[in-house]
Amino acid sequence: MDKVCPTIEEAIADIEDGMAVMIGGFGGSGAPIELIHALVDRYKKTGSPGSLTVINNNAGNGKIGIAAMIDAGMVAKMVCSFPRSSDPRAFTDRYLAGKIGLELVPQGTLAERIRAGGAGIPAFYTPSTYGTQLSEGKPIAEFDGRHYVQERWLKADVALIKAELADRRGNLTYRKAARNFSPLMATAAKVTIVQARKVVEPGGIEPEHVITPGIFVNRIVEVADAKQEEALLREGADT
Amino acid sequence: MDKVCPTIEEAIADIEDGMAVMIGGFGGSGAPIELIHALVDRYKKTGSPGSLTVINNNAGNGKIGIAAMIDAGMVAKMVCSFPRSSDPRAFTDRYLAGKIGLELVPQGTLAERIRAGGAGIPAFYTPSTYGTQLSEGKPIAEFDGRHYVQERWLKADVALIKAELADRRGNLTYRKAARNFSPLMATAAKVTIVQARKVVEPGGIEPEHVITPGIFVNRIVEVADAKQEEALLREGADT
Amino acid sequence: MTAKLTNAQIAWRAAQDLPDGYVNLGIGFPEMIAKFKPEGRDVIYHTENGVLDFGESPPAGEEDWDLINAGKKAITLNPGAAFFHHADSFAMVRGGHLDVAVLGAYEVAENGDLANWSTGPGSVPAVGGAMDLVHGAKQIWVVTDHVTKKGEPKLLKECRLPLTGVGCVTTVYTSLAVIDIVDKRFVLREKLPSISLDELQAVTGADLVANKVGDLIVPEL
Amino acid sequence: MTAKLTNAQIAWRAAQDLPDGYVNLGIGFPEMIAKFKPEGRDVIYHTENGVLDFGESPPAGEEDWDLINAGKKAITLNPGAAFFHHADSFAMVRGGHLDVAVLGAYEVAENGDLANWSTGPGSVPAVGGAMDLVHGAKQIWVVTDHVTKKGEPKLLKECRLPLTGVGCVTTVYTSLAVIDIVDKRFVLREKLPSISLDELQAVTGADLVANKVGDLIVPEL
Repeated sequence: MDKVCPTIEEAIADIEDGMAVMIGGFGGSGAPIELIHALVDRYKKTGSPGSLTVINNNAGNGKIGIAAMIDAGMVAKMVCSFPRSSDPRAFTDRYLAGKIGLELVPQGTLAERIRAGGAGIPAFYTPSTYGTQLSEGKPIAEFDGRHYVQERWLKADVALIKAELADRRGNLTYRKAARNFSPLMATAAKVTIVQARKVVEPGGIEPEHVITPGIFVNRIVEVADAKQEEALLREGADT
Repeated sequence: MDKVCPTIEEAIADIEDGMAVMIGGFGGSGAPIELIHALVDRYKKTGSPGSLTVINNNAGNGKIGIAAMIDAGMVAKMVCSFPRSSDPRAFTDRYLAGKIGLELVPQGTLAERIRAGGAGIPAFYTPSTYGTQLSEGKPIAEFDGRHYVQERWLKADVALIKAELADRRGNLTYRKAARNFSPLMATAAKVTIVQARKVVEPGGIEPEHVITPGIFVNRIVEVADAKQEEALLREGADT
Repeated sequence: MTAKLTNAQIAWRAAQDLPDGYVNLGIGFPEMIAKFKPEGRDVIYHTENGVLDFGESPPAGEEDWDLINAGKKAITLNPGAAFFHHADSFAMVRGGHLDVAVLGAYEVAENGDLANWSTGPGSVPAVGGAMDLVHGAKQIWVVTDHVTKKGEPKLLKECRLPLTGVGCVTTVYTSLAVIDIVDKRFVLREKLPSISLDELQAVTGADLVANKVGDLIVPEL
Repeated sequence: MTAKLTNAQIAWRAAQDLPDGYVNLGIGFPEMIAKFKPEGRDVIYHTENGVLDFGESPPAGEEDWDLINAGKKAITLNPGAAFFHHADSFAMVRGGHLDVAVLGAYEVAENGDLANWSTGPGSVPAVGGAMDLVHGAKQIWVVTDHVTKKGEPKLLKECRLPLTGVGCVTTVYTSLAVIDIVDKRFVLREKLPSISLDELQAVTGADLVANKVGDLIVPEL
């Protein structure tokens, strides 16, 4: 069960029009820039995959990463908690023009819905959004005298995530706060595709230090010198 | 915020009659034997704490650990998934005589209910137990054409758990499969009391290797040469 | 009644169908399947108490009792093993990430219902992870003697004992046959050559669909 | 209108009330509170994106952009820091494990309702972690100017903007006063000595309960 893929292009080759794609990262921390840009390149060359639903905490910044996907016109809808950033134009312009959809989900609910998707929990109750616009139309229930909102699991066709180490069987570690949503997304997608700074042999990660067990991972590409989105932005990148 | 307690006796001093006590471990792996026996000793000396509800995967084995609590007569009810063991007499005899209560919860539901308790999720839906005796009286709902059972969170007054390393601020690691329920129970109890093989200074555990962040831990006692329940049983222990 | 397979032979037969993938072997009899995994099959074992990719039992005297499986037996780790807590472990189960889970059974009904946790009042009930496992894996296999110790059928039109799960079993490996459950019917895939279809039907509590039936052939074990 | 506190002074005042414990400082203005933590106060900061016990910003040029807070600013780690994923992070929030969360506000109502995420149609809404934070911490503080840029009250009988949370705010630190919310009333704890109670009431959109009112005194900052 060697999950290492020789090229990024091969790893993302079967992502199709209309799919739901979870993308790891919180702002630039943990954003799998190389996977994303391989997908953008494929779209620019072939016109596919388009009409994607992208699930991420944010909605892109500047002209790289998710913003590049939006700019390329391949994103039909964002599911996120915070579509603001230091340079949110790619999303904002399209959103205000009615050209891209938005499902706004509180950050903790977004995380929990993704976890529920991976854990086979179709719905759960949370206090978050009770009494606000964001709970309109959702079932409300009272437990122990307090009101809660029913939320549904969130799953995806594909997850694109960035890891620090990956062993060939898919066990992963993450670097610092770049962990964020990625371990959850890995569990909630039909196919989880990982770019790892370094691929090691099985046993190369201490069993007690594994954050994502290999059962949640389908494909791994080694990207030794991955770019960091925030660092790129600060260098003024506009690729 | 130094959470280290000088003695086990002090760490468990405020556990009261009638409390719900989560106890980490799966069989003997991860069972906090020294914490448990300090509690049994206190009960034998003072008659308190009695009438406890104990939450653990099992219901004791032989005459040590949870079995010793049951034998001492301080447990009113067990919440567990598997009250069988190689020597389950402490529980079985009392159960069949109607002298101890049992709430039987499937293992995955038990884990998820405890996690929900710690995560502020009052209820969730699971496919487990649908169509069985164990879902009788529970709300059923259909999602995407499949039936699910509503389960409630599970919380406790106290959690007693065993860790490998603890730093003074409460960050924990666990040894091998002794991890099991302990990280969940640490989140779901009002007071989490930990026996750790070794207490280290803050920074002594790599931030990426922390399994239980200190926010979930209240008190730590160092027990350098902790006993292993299964090993004790195989030596024929009956204390 | 003719010869029947031993438990080891039933386990051997089930092992031949193991896919490359993630498998949970229930405590007790199903654990025996690991011993007969065909050479080269890339099976990664999951155990409910939080270990993925564990290996064989250690030699007696070398057990580490913090390193056990759901049956509380000592195990070892393969390179690439991982530890995780119980909620993550059952996320793997309930979330559908396992390819196969294998369980024992008191009774299996032709619609796939399984009873394996309670023999009714008067005993201590114990459910463990079974009620989660039956809802998680892509395939749910049962290994069992074909009949009870008294010779009564264990494969029935409807279960009589309290259910573990509804419509969950996909294949039953018994001491006499291999039976798939398809569209709420027992579809006979293989039977011992030494037993006739009528004889097999006589010890089975629901109709067997027998269109293409192979020979159930296992080595001496 | 008399003098009012600067944002730094509001942050300083809030910081004096920090307990020994676990605190989440909302992105933007609330983050400033950390700078004014009193000596010896043992405060451990939580950030939604999965870090506990982080320290000050690194010097310019030494940022590691994988190590950021919820406001996407570079941070450093204190000894005893821990990383965790987003679901665990919000388990800390929603599960009631934080002692204090501090947020900014567009409006606060006397019953504790908070509006801080949307100015209504025509803009891009963004909610982040606020709707979870208001339900998790034992105390929810707000730091804010006492009035809008146009001089209108931000403390109201009822919020007009879309709510972030219902009945959640426990204390409001403003540019003019410290106000606790008790039994759905604004209870004035401190006000600037230079402003009269009538003047303060005039710029507050709901009745102030003023039984024991202290002086709000802060250093030059």
